[in-house]
Amino acid sequence: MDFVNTTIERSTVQLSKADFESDQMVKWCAGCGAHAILAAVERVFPKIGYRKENFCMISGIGCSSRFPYYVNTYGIHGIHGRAAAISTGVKIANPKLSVWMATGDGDSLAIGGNHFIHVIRRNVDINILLFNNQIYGLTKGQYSPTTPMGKVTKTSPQGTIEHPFNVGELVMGAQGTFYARVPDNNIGLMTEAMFEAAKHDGTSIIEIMQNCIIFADKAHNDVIGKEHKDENMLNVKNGQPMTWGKNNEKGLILKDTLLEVVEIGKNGVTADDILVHDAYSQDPGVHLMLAKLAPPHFPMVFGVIRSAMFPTYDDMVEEQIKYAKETSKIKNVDDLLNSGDTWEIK
Amino acid sequence: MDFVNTTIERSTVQLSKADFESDQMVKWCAGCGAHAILAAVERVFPKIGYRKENFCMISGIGCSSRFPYYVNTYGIHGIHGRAAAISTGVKIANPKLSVWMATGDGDSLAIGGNHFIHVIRRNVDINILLFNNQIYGLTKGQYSPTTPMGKVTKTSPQGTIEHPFNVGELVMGAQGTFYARVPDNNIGLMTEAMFEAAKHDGTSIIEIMQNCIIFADKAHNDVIGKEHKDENMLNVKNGQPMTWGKNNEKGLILKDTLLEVVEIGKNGVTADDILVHDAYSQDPGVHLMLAKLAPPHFPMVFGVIRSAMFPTYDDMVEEQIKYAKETSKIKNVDDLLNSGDTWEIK
Amino acid sequence: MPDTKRHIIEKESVVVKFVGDSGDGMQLSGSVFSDSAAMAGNDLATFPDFPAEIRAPQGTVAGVSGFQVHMGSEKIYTTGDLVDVLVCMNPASLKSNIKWAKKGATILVDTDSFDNKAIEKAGYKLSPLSDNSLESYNLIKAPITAMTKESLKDSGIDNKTAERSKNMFALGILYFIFNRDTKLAFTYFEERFKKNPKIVEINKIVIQAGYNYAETVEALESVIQVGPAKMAKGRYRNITGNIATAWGLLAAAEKSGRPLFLGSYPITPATEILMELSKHKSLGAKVFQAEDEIAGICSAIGASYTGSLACTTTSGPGLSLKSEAIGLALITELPLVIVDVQRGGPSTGLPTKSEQSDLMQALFGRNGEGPIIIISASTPDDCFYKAYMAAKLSMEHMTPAILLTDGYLGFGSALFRIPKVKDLPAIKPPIAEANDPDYKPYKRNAETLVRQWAIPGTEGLRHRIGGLEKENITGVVSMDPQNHQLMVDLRAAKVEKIADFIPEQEIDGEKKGDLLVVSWGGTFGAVHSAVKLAQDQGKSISHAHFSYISPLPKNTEKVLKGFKKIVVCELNSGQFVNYLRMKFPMPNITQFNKVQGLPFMINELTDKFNQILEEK
Amino acid sequence: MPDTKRHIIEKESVVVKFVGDSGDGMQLSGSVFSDSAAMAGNDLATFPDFPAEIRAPQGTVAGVSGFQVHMGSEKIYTTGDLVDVLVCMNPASLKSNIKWAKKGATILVDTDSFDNKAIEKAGYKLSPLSDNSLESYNLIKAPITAMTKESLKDSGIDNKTAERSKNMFALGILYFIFNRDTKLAFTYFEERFKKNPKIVEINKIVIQAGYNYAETVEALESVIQVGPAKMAKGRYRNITGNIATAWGLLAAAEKSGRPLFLGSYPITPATEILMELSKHKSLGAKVFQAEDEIAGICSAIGASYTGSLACTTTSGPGLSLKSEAIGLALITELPLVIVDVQRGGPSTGLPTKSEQSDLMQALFGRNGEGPIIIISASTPDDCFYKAYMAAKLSMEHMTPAILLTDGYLGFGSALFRIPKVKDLPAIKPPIAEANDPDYKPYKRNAETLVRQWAIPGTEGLRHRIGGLEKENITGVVSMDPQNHQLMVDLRAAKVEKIADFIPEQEIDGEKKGDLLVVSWGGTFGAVHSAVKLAQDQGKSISHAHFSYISPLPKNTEKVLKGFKKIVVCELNSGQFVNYLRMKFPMPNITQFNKVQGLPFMINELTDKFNQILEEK
Ligand SMILES: Cc1ncc(C[n+]2csc(CCOP(=O)(O)OP(=O)(O)O)c2C)c(N)n1
Ligand SMILES: Cc1ncc(C[n+]2csc(CCOP(=O)(O)OP(=O)(O)O)c2C)c(N)n1
Ligand code: SF4
Ligand code: SF4
Ligand SMILES: [Mg+2]
Ligand SMILES: [Mg+2]
Repeated sequence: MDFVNTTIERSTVQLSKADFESDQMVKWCAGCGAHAILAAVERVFPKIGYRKENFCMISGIGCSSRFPYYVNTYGIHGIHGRAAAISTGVKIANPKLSVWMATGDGDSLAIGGNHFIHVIRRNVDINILLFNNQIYGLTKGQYSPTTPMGKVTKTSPQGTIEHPFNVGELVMGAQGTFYARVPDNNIGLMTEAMFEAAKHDGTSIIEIMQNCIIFADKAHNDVIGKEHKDENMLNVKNGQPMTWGKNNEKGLILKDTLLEVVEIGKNGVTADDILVHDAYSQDPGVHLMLAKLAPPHFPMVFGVIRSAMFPTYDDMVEEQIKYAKETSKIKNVDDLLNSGDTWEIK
Repeated sequence: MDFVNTTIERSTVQLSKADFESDQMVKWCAGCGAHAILAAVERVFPKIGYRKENFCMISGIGCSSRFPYYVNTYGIHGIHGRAAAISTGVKIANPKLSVWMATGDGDSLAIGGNHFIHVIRRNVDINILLFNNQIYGLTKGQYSPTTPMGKVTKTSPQGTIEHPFNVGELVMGAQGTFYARVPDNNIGLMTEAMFEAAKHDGTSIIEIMQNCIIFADKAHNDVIGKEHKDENMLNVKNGQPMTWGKNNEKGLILKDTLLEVVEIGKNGVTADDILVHDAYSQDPGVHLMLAKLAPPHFPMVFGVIRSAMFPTYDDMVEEQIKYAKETSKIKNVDDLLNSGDTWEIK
Repeated sequence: MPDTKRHIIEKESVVVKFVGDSGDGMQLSGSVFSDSAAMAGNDLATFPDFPAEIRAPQGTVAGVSGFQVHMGSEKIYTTGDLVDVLVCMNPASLKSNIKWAKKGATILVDTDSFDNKAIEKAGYKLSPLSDNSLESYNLIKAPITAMTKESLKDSGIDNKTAERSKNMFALGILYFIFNRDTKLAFTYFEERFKKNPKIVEINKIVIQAGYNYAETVEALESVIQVGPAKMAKGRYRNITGNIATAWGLLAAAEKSGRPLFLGSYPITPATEILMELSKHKSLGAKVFQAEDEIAGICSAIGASYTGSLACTTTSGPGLSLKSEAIGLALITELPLVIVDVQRGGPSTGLPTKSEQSDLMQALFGRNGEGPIIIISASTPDDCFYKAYMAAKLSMEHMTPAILLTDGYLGFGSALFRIPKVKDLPAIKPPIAEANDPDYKPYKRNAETLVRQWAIPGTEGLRHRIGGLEKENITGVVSMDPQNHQLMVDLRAAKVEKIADFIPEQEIDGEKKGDLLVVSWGGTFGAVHSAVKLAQDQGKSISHAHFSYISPLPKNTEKVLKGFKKIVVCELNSGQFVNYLRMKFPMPNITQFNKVQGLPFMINELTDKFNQILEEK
Repeated sequence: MPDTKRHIIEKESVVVKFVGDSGDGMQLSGSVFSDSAAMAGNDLATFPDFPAEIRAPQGTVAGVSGFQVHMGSEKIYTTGDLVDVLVCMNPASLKSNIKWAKKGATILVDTDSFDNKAIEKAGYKLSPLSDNSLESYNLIKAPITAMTKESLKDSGIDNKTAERSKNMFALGILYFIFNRDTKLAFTYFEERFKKNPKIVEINKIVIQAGYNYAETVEALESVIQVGPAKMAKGRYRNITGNIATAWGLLAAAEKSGRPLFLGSYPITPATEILMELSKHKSLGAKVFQAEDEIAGICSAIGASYTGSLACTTTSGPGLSLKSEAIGLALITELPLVIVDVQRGGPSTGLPTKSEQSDLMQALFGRNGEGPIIIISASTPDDCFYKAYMAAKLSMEHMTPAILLTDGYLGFGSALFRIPKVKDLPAIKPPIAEANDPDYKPYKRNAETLVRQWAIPGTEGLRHRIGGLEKENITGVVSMDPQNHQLMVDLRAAKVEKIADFIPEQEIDGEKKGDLLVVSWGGTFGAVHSAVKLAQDQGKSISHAHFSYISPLPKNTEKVLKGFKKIVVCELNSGQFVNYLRMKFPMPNITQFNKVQGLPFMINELTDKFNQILEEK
């Protein structure tokens, strides 16, 4: 991976997985999708190339938010919903840290929704791993803002009556610059997206379709399950045509203003007709359309859906400070105390 | 206006502006755009046709949030940022009320951002008047989440470094069903949008480009000012082609995936080529594109941009209760207390 | 009743604890067992003991889950300090629970689970079953897993499923030990799994197999008999504090004619109240699972404005988040019930443990002068009555009420004598009449200082309220200095006057004496038992357990003045004691505190009482 | 110096108040006037008096804006109870301020503004200038608007602009009244408007015209002379409490070598601190205007973790919202300065008025047992030192500190003797060393119980902290009962030990006597003045003004024990008094309270003192 952020100091030695393993017992349920996410992170961090002391892992509260205890970095297990705000402070205060955030659909989209949309809007350079298991795991099974409508949970005995958020749409509605969606059962897709997020300057959201085996088992199975994935998963890659299916025979095209599914070889459709993914496009229009797609009529889109360049908040903070230091006559507190109207009494 | 909501009781007498005027002194600055919004509301409420006791006006804190004191309805001047949550409680508890909310860009997009996106997601049937003056007025001039980047304010002496929200995009990213944008200097557009909002079942957002004469004077002037409006304002109407200009000579078309400005009569463009506005479309794609448009290359779009049908949260609450009452054996608390395992001690 | 030749030991009360892996079904065994005890006429109290994680790694100490039952032929006040019978399904559960076993306690272990790997995972070097470390206990080693499988070999279910029934085998053994009819257990399954006869059948087979096994092993030289308790006549059920709280609110809604609205966000240990109320839409309860605690309370304020009995339920961190909005409810003088099921703090703290450390926050956790009603519940069943009273007082006196329970009460259960709604005290909120020409938002009842509740939709009462200071009577915004003083004083006086509507403080014991033990909330059972012990020993000691905290009962000072010494016992560092010192600055008030996420043990308390009584 | 034949009255101190419509420029007149007073050597204190609305309707009482200056040739402790000279630019301002004028006060009015419409708008039936209602005052009626226009008729500016200078005409009259050289005012404009000579010129013309007018009218029989005060040598400036707070934090950052981070959300009356710090990026201050108060404090916690001097500033409702996160900061044992500029509560309350009613919230407003540092500031200039000390103690003792100021201190100004940063006490945070093999997150200094600050990026110190209870020393998550007790006790003991690092409580007056007057925070000036009056009258009275509240100074009990009676004076319903009662339950502590959004008046206090001293 090519080194991205010149602010963050590189490691002089080659790091390995072991460098990031913590000595704490991992206490997630056996079969929880979180284990795979941890494995992906432990695989990605040594390869990013930063000094190991420059990683900082922040979380809120939830099963997912126990994450910092399980990776050996600097880190804070915060309070419920506030991980984005804590991360913002960490990154602004020390832009030389590579800041990662582990959070859940409750933590970031219920109680933490406001910090989530604001960190995105400001484009603070942090990488957010959003464990979307469509349930509140730690509190044992209440519906969350991503639970599909109609689902029976501990607090919706007759089925929920809430229209869920689509994380990708919310990210883009909040002026997001980076959004990827990955399944917890594909470590390759996960690590790829994490690398891309690390490279991206600005807030990166990686929505991980994570399985909660206890309270919302198989919630994502219709899409990412072995028996469904060929049919229902479209893995996009920048610069590549958007095709999927067992033999990559299906593709997306744009007809009028809407995306449409076609089959290559049928009705005269050729591979050249298929829409090519442009993750780096500034315009969120098509990215939003991609994020919205879902079975039965469409595949669900995975991979890096959006990765647009935009100045980061933390860089601009540094620039304003630099400019102020260069131009202001006030160089220290004594200067400040004595600035403006003062007089001597003798 | 045709009567919409059959839950809310109609007035048997014809109401007038006077029925909604409160006896409190209006304390906004002379020249503040809020005065015109009040005038529009006092014009709209009597025409909606509901009993005057069925209106309820909720607000948070800010100049805009003083609104409830100035209309004679039931109402709460709440706490900062929480108007949407209070309104949600009012509407769920009593769906027979017509619930309106007056709020500011700080109140609903800074501290209240989370309640704002959640009320929208749930589609609770309330009408939100969002006074967007791009500044915190009541606290005397700090930048807000809608202040354009680079603007010098009391807390951004070197200009802000924050990418602002676009209200329409945020609404749609949050699964919004109704979004209108209106200028504070056109009472006709304001009242029209308010009528449509009243008719819409679900959360209606009316973003009002409001002038704060003291702390952000003329913030919207480049678009809605007399000298600019012909050039820069596109007022959309459902079923009508999207044209504007002094002589309605400009129009929008869709080219590939992007909107484009054309001139009717030039390059063979005829009135028939112009895109017709479909506010009722379920798909938010084009609505989002319209919300994003802005000068210099595009006009800014006003009017009802989106008004899609979707079940409301409050209706579904009533349905579940009705179903439960019909099917449950537990009809009162005595039934409940004696349900399940109980035994007698004699 | 088993026909046994074994020696029967009569006991007044016994504590049984089931412990095993999170997946071992200990909560179910415990529930079936306590249900049978209740059916057999015992009084009882139960407490589940969850790990903080959902399913921490199998076989580790972190993953142990437990369920404790205290049953007796006398009135049961606590869930029991130490355990008489411990059922251990694996080494880790033995490791983490042996410290709770009384010397000589009966310990039943599934020997099949004690393989080397499991022993090591639990943190043992050697098997505790073979190193004589359990010599002082009555150890029953049973190959429970194997025998469970064996008993089901003809049932047609697979081995794995069969293995999962081992908790029922253990339960069967216990039915023998307690000389209890297994039919009581069968009834449990028959009633609950009507639609699934296979489940009923399997459980019956395994329970009976366990019972039969016990009947034939030698280890069991005696069986224990706990006779029925003398209890007031009536219909009974078992109830947890959280369910009782939910039901108390439903009862208050029905009685007052005000629809119930709950705006809440899940948080341990309060979530059950939200989950329970979600089930009762047939009673018209509107339950809004909000995006956070702030939206929970604010939606409730909106609902309260419309005339609902509005509630919000939470635990400590959530109460913190609600602080600002409580201020809005109190300045708008709207009713609102806030339930705080306290847990270990500060911050996230010990989320699954119990504590009484939110009292100061409840009293003072908001900006400005903001007195409101604070009530606490003493036992799981008392949660019903105190939730009811919180709702009644809040609505009748138009001010928010905080009900303090705790994780110990919320999760714990007790027997509940089912009341009739018609016998509950009337609730008469001060609803303003339509078109009342004299209606003013802050006009007050001269005696109670309570303003009226004018419900949106009502003709002729349109008005606005809000968080800015309001002029008394008219309710218009006012920054006038004298009016502010008046309103601050009125709000305080209104709450103080509620003392006229609550019971006087009772004293358990003599009204004068050497030592008054003061407690409040969920420590009732332990303190009561400890004081009773001391009283039985002839000590000059009395007990005042406070349920009403703000305002305090009118006779509080008189109660305190009757004693040479006062000790306030709390599961915090001393909050109620400091509140009493503020109100009654008397030098003879001492304190006894424990902040360990655990309830008081009776002997800790008696030791302390003796120490104070001996001091000169 | 004016060459005047009029009678000169020497005064030790004078209170002047400028009042007019929000648009009338009263804040500017007041600032110029106080600046000149300072230049002339007076000690002084000022206070602006804004309406709650930005610009309430012109001409109404709601729209009146004021600026009060108390200046003297003696030390000035308050901004003054009643006014000697009142400058009224319109009828509404006279209406709302006449109650603050001393009998016999000089009242200057712009007669041009007293037309019928304006008189009616102000709520007068008849013109107060012609109904003899002002007989007991020294009324100066001047056609200020007309003469302002007249004076500018040759300046080339339009009538409307000219009219807006009328405040400067009034100011000119005051310079004459106070026998002050108008050059002092000219300097003010010359320095500030270097780039706009036209503004300087116009203001000079009008001020001089006002001065000249005064010199020629008969109403002015005497002029007032306030001589220079005796003040300690040094360089001085005028400073408001909010600016002083901001600068104190900057000084602490520089001194400690820890970069300053502020995460804050605007709220009256604290916003100025945020605005001020936004200006000082040249000093490296990172200022994050957050989306709400919670993000403000949480970003600060993140910044603190990285090794910054992290701060958050707010007022009461914002402090409520920060409650939960304060718990996180205290359990993670991170430094954090929380500034609460108190205002009138509860809820939104009286947002532009001052009060001391957040003390209990600061002490107890969070779940669980969570003691932290609480410090208060006494005067606008003291805000500098107390902000500095809050930062110092918080960093050195690794626990959050709340600094309590209030709207009265924050907006008010006083003269500030400029210190040198090198003379400020050293700040030495306990930063952990790279690759320290013994580093453990919760290892503590044996004496202070303080853990180390291990800064991300440092080699060899990687660790995680968080809101769950942690095992002492190692910092791993722990639900162990004994450890929890230990940690609760350690966190409390750590804060208690800070008493070794703060000054002992001073007594102003004798150490023993009949009455000790206790106060804290922004009431210092009024209470000090009132006590001094009583002392001068020979009463046995002393004053203890508390700046350090948690922990209290070590000698507090001793201080209190020296007096027969104690009265605690506060602008709330009695919060510090109750805190003292908790700590020292003594029956002789009484209280004196006022909750009106206004400061104490000296005579209210002396009356109370006399009453207490006379009681048997
Ligand atoms: C202030 C506060 N409110 C509520 C809670 C209780 N709580 C802990 S985690 C959680 C939701 C977790 O859901 P999610 O973020 O999706 O995490 P998951 O467990 O599913 O990974 C809740 C409601 C809390 N700890 N703090
Ligand atoms: C909890 C809380 N935080 C902060 C404030 C201070 N405050 C009042 S209004 C406001 C912002 C107002 O901005 P906006 O909503 O845009 O309203 P406007 O005055 O511009 O109409 C702020 C920060 C408050 N009253 N309460
Ligand atoms: S409860 Fe669900 S999300 Fe939590 S650890 Fe278990 S499987 Fe994972
Ligand atoms: S400050 Fe701005 S928004 Fe507020 S009332 Fe004045 S003009 Fe309107
Ligand atoms: Mg989740
Ligand atoms: Mg605004």
